Amino acid sequence: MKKTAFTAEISFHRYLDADGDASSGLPAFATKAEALIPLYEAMVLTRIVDERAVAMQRTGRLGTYASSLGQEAVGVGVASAMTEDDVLVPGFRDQSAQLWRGVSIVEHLAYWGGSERGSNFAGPRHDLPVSIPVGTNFPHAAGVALAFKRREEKRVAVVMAGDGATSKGDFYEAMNIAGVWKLPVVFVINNNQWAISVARAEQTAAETLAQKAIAAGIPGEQLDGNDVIAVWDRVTTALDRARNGEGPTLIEAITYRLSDHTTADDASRYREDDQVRGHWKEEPVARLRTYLAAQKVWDKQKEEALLSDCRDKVDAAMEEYEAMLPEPLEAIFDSTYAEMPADVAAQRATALTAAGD
Amino acid sequence: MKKTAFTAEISFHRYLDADGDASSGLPAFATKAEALIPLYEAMVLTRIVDERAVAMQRTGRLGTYASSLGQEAVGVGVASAMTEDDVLVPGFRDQSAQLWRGVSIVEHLAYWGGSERGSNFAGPRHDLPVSIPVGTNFPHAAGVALAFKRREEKRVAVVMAGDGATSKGDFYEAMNIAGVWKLPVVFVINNNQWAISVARAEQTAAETLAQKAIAAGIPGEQLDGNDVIAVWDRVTTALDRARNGEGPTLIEAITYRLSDHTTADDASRYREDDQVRGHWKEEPVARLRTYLAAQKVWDKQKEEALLSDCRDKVDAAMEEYEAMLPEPLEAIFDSTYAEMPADVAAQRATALTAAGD
Amino acid sequence: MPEVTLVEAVRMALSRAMEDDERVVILGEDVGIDGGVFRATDGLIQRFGSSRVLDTPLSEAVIAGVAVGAATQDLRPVAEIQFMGFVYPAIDQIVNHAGRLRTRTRGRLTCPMVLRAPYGGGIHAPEHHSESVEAMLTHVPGIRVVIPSTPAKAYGLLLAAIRNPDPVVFLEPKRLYRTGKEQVEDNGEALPLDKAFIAREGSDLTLIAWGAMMKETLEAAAQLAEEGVDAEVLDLATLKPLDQAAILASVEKTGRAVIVHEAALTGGYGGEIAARIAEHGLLSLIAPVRRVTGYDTVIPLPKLEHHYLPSVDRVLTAAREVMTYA
Amino acid sequence: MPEVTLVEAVRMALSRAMEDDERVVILGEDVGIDGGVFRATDGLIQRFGSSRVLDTPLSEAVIAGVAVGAATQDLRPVAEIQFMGFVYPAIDQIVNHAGRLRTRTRGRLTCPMVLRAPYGGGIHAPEHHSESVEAMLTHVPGIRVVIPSTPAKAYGLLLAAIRNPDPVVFLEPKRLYRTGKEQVEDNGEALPLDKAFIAREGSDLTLIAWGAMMKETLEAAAQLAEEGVDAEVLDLATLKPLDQAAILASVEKTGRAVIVHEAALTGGYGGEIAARIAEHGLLSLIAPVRRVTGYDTVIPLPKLEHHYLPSVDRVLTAAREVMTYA
Ligand SMILES: Cc1ncc(C[n+]2csc(CCOP(=O)(O)OP(=O)(O)O)c2C)c(N)n1
Ligand SMILES: Cc1ncc(C[n+]2csc(CCOP(=O)(O)OP(=O)(O)O)c2C)c(N)n1
Ligand SMILES: [Mg+2]
Ligand SMILES: [Mg+2]
Repeated sequence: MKKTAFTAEISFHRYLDADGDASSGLPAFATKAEALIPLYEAMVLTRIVDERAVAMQRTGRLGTYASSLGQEAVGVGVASAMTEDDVLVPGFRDQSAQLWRGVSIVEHLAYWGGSERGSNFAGPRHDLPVSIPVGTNFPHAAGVALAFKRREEKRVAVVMAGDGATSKGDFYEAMNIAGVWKLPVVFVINNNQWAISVARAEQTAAETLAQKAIAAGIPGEQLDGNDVIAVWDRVTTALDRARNGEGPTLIEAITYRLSDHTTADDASRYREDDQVRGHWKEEPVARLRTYLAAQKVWDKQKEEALLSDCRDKVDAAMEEYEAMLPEPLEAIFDSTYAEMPADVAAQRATALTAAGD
Repeated sequence: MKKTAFTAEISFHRYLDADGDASSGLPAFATKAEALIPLYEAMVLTRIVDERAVAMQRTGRLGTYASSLGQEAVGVGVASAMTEDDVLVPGFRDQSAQLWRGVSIVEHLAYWGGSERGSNFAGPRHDLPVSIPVGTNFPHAAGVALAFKRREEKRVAVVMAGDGATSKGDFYEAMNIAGVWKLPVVFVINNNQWAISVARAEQTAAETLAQKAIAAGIPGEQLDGNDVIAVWDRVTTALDRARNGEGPTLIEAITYRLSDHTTADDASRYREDDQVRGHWKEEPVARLRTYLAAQKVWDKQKEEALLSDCRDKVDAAMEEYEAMLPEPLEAIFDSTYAEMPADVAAQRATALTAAGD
Repeated sequence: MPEVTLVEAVRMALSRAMEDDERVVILGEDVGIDGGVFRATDGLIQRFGSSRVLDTPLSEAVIAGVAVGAATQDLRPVAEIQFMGFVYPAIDQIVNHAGRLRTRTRGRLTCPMVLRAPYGGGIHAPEHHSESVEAMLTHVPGIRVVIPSTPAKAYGLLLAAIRNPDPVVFLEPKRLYRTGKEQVEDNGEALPLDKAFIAREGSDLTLIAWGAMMKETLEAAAQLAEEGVDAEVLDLATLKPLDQAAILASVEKTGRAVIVHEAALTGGYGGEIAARIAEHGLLSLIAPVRRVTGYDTVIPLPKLEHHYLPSVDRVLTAAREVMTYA
Repeated sequence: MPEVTLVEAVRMALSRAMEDDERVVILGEDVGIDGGVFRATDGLIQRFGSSRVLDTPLSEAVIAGVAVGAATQDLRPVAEIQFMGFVYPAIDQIVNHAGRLRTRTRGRLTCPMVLRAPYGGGIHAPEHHSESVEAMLTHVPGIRVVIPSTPAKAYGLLLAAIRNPDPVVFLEPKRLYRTGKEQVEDNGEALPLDKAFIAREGSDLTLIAWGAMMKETLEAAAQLAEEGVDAEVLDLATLKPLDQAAILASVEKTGRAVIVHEAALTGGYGGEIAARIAEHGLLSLIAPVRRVTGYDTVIPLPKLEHHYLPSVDRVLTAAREVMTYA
């Protein structure tokens, strides 16, 4: 005897296509085109921040840096759908979400410039800082959500990571526990097709990353991550589900990493320029601009004003960043523990002596 | 725009139902009922080994022991479908498979009696030993399969574990790498409904465990693990696929843990006797006996002969086990490294002195 | 005052902490209806409900990671790893997150969590159920590592661990879970998390141990007393941060030190202690610092395990030997 | 004889091993077409094909576990962990399987694998890219832990590691990957995996270091020579098994020891070394054994990192201080 034990389906969502055409319909929030302008502005700001940061790295003023070029719609769509009370659990390429939520450009630069102060940000104080060890932030989101659930707060944890991160056991274990405990979490995967040099198809035989949700018995879906409207809309739905006690959702946002992996990488070693050029035609900023222009809420003048405003902001931030006084070396020791153990205190003294203080 | 990105279906397989009825059809190998007798005998042998081992533990002659009561069909079905050249990567409740493949009862008792010699078994020398840290054996199977693939050998790695093990990241990571590298592995999950006190429904929100294969983009299916014919048949198909270079398969065999988790456990703390009694009606040995009897290839006399033969075998093994001379304490040191480092040699001398040698 | 075993004292502390602080939640494998495989959490789910006592799926990495995440948002998770041999998948979260959160956010976020695990050998357990790898954890900045050796210490130290604003790894000597009882008052009083205890005062040599090995060490001290040797016995209790002052004070008095632990010698925590003495107490040393430890081999299965674990005799041999120096 | 950097020497050894032995395969993240993020495997996939140089998915646990499984079936896997800060998920397999397989099967199965990882700070890297937790691994029975400090040692030790019938963790000082060149002949000659090297002979004090810290240590020794102090410098190279004899022989000669490592002090491998001296070399000691190490804090991000890593000055301070004892 053979029977069907289970069936599943994964859907794909898009409103705004690569040509900026939204004629297949829009969700309510986006029907007034003006509503999209803040999202557009945030995407442009992120792009300029990234551009400058890469330039700063090249001239030795910043450490290794991971640009989000071409993936700005994911973070902006996610963050704009969240409330301030929700908690963002970012990866290392989610500056667009962090900036939207209130992390300042200076803080962002400070972090990538090599100072822990960048993670002591004024943005939502309850948000988690950048997480470098890939995949390790998924369980945090489940833990954050557990706190919300325990206190019966209508808040949601949103965790972001890349396609590579979906290969880590942490991803699966976190989805699984969130599923069985019905935790208010949204898992957002920025599938930018590359994990450094490892292409999406070498990362997993799964046809979609969204279907990995099926392993945890939770809903999963795929969307065009270059369409900020789709991101906003589907994340909003997932947040609502989570807030209503219906549990977690996995969202796979399909994008493309238009830049090198980081400033330490040279992508020409492992991928063809042609492929990259092809994907430039789908990038999120231009398509939204095309749409806004077609809707007559955006024009060249506004664009120029925005660009110059963004550049000013970034210039000011860069200046502030470069003017930051170094932390005293005591900072290495002072927040290791709430109460400084004798050993640490002794070592602090040694370090001060060694530094000639 | 919304479209379907992916669909999946998980099937469930059974030939022999709980009443020993196979009227819905049988695979070719099982049409001659005699062919099933060796499987039946192996299941009975395992049951008697377990029964005696539990009794030995109760009287202090064995360590903590994990009976496979009610799950004998899984290991027997799996092992009988494999070739000797294949490699078994067992968990800690897969004695039925190990015994079939050639691990002796004495070796099995030696291991659970607390001697490493039990893992130096005469059975297939290339098989892996029992793996206690749950989930850690999944990656080994992928590694074993990598060796086969590298050498273009038509051999398969078969890894066994429980429902609880499917919650470990290792399970997912191993399926994922096996999927993307198309490795010759069969993943067999004995879903006995419990991971110590944690019921299957608390382990994951996934409706089936078989669907977890979808996360790795590999085929998964469910079968009645109390039906040794279904186990044999579906594992054979999966082995064929693997041997033909078509990659891994996940098989979920549904059983029930009729015993306590181990001799250290008291299942009455967390589950109702009623539930257990209900599952006794589905256990694998009785249903196969019923079928064989109905097919006129088995009768009371044969049953009694088998039981007494199994008891003799186990008695002899117990005697041999109890007569085993202890290993010299040097054994602690002698196979830690191929070449003994000076430190270990010095410590070996210390230990010998301490023991008064 | 109730007479309790060590595991009962653990349970008493957990109950008390949950009673006192709503933010305390317990999570781990089989901690709920089963009460933990050693019954350390027995009755807690009945008393505090399944929103505070959570059976997890079988996934140590996520147990630790969930605890980290929850701790950042004002819960006080007490996570259980069923046996120390299964702690390895949790180490990533302990090193890369738990121990770092405070300093990497310059105090913005903190990680007040406890990771409990029974550790050690001597209970004739299956493979992988007898490990003591406390040394690996003592190397991790930002955390505390605590090992009680008596019911009273288990109670007071576990309360302290749960109340501590930083992550604490709390390792319980499962061999001593039920071997002795002691009067422990459930008075909510915590013990300090940076102090070693003098378990026996003496003047001739210092024996330093912790956890399960306190048993053999104290027995050895009693035997030495009969031989006219007056051993001081230090129970480290909190391994990290190390109470260096207590060690040095004792060695200054006695001039001789023997360190006892059941973990393998090389890279074991005895090395750290001996190093502290060699660095800061050298001038008071009369004799070489000896370590009586498990060997640099895998801890054997039960049939040979007794040869591996430091015995009273091995402690005595080392103690007598250092006494030959004068 | 080619002049090569340390990372080139690693690549040379990998090529040679693959050339010599069909069973050698390389696996890890970005080891294929990218040639590794530090280019340690550059060109190997072109030369040996994608069935022997395997890009893995991003999963450290399975990288280690696959290596274990493959090693049991007569492959010789060389697995790469991209940075040591990401090694933690692999530790479960190293401790619970790689180091145990031989002894737990009484020699039936073995685990001839190498786990390579770049380690250490000083390259202004992002968070989690500067760790050196070699001490955690030195505590694991059944494995070897090796850290080269020069191109020639990288070549000879890595060849030895790959040929060794037991698991070897091979940690590469990434700070030295390209800082200097040395003539290294690709002659297939391995170096011993249980010997320390005398990097500089001397008679007044013994400086003990390994890996990247050899740089500061040798610089300190040169400076000390100018001050009339003749330091012997030991490069441990193989941390486990420890070449205790070499350490004791040197300390016997000099009477003074300073140990240098960049990992945190507490639970660092310096403790083990100091303990060996305190146990077996006490009578030759003229001065306390000093450790110059990273602090018991998280290694800071680049802006403060230089305060954390032991400097030549800190080594000098310790050396001069021990020289005050006579
Ligand atoms: C656990 C871990 N392993 C390896 C690395 C090194 N590393 C940094 S980013 C990266 C690739 C990540 O790919 P993906 O998840 O797709 O994110 P993306 O970089 O594309 O945003 C790797 C391997 C890491 N940071 N963490
Ligand atoms: C990694 C790990 N964590 C915890 C344990 C303790 N433990 C032993 S068996 C078991 C439950 C296993 O359940 P399952 O995988 O369903 O196998 P079953 O016992 O039902 O055969 C647990 C938690 C372990 N052995 N390994
Ligand atoms: Mg990516
Ligand atoms: Mg089970």
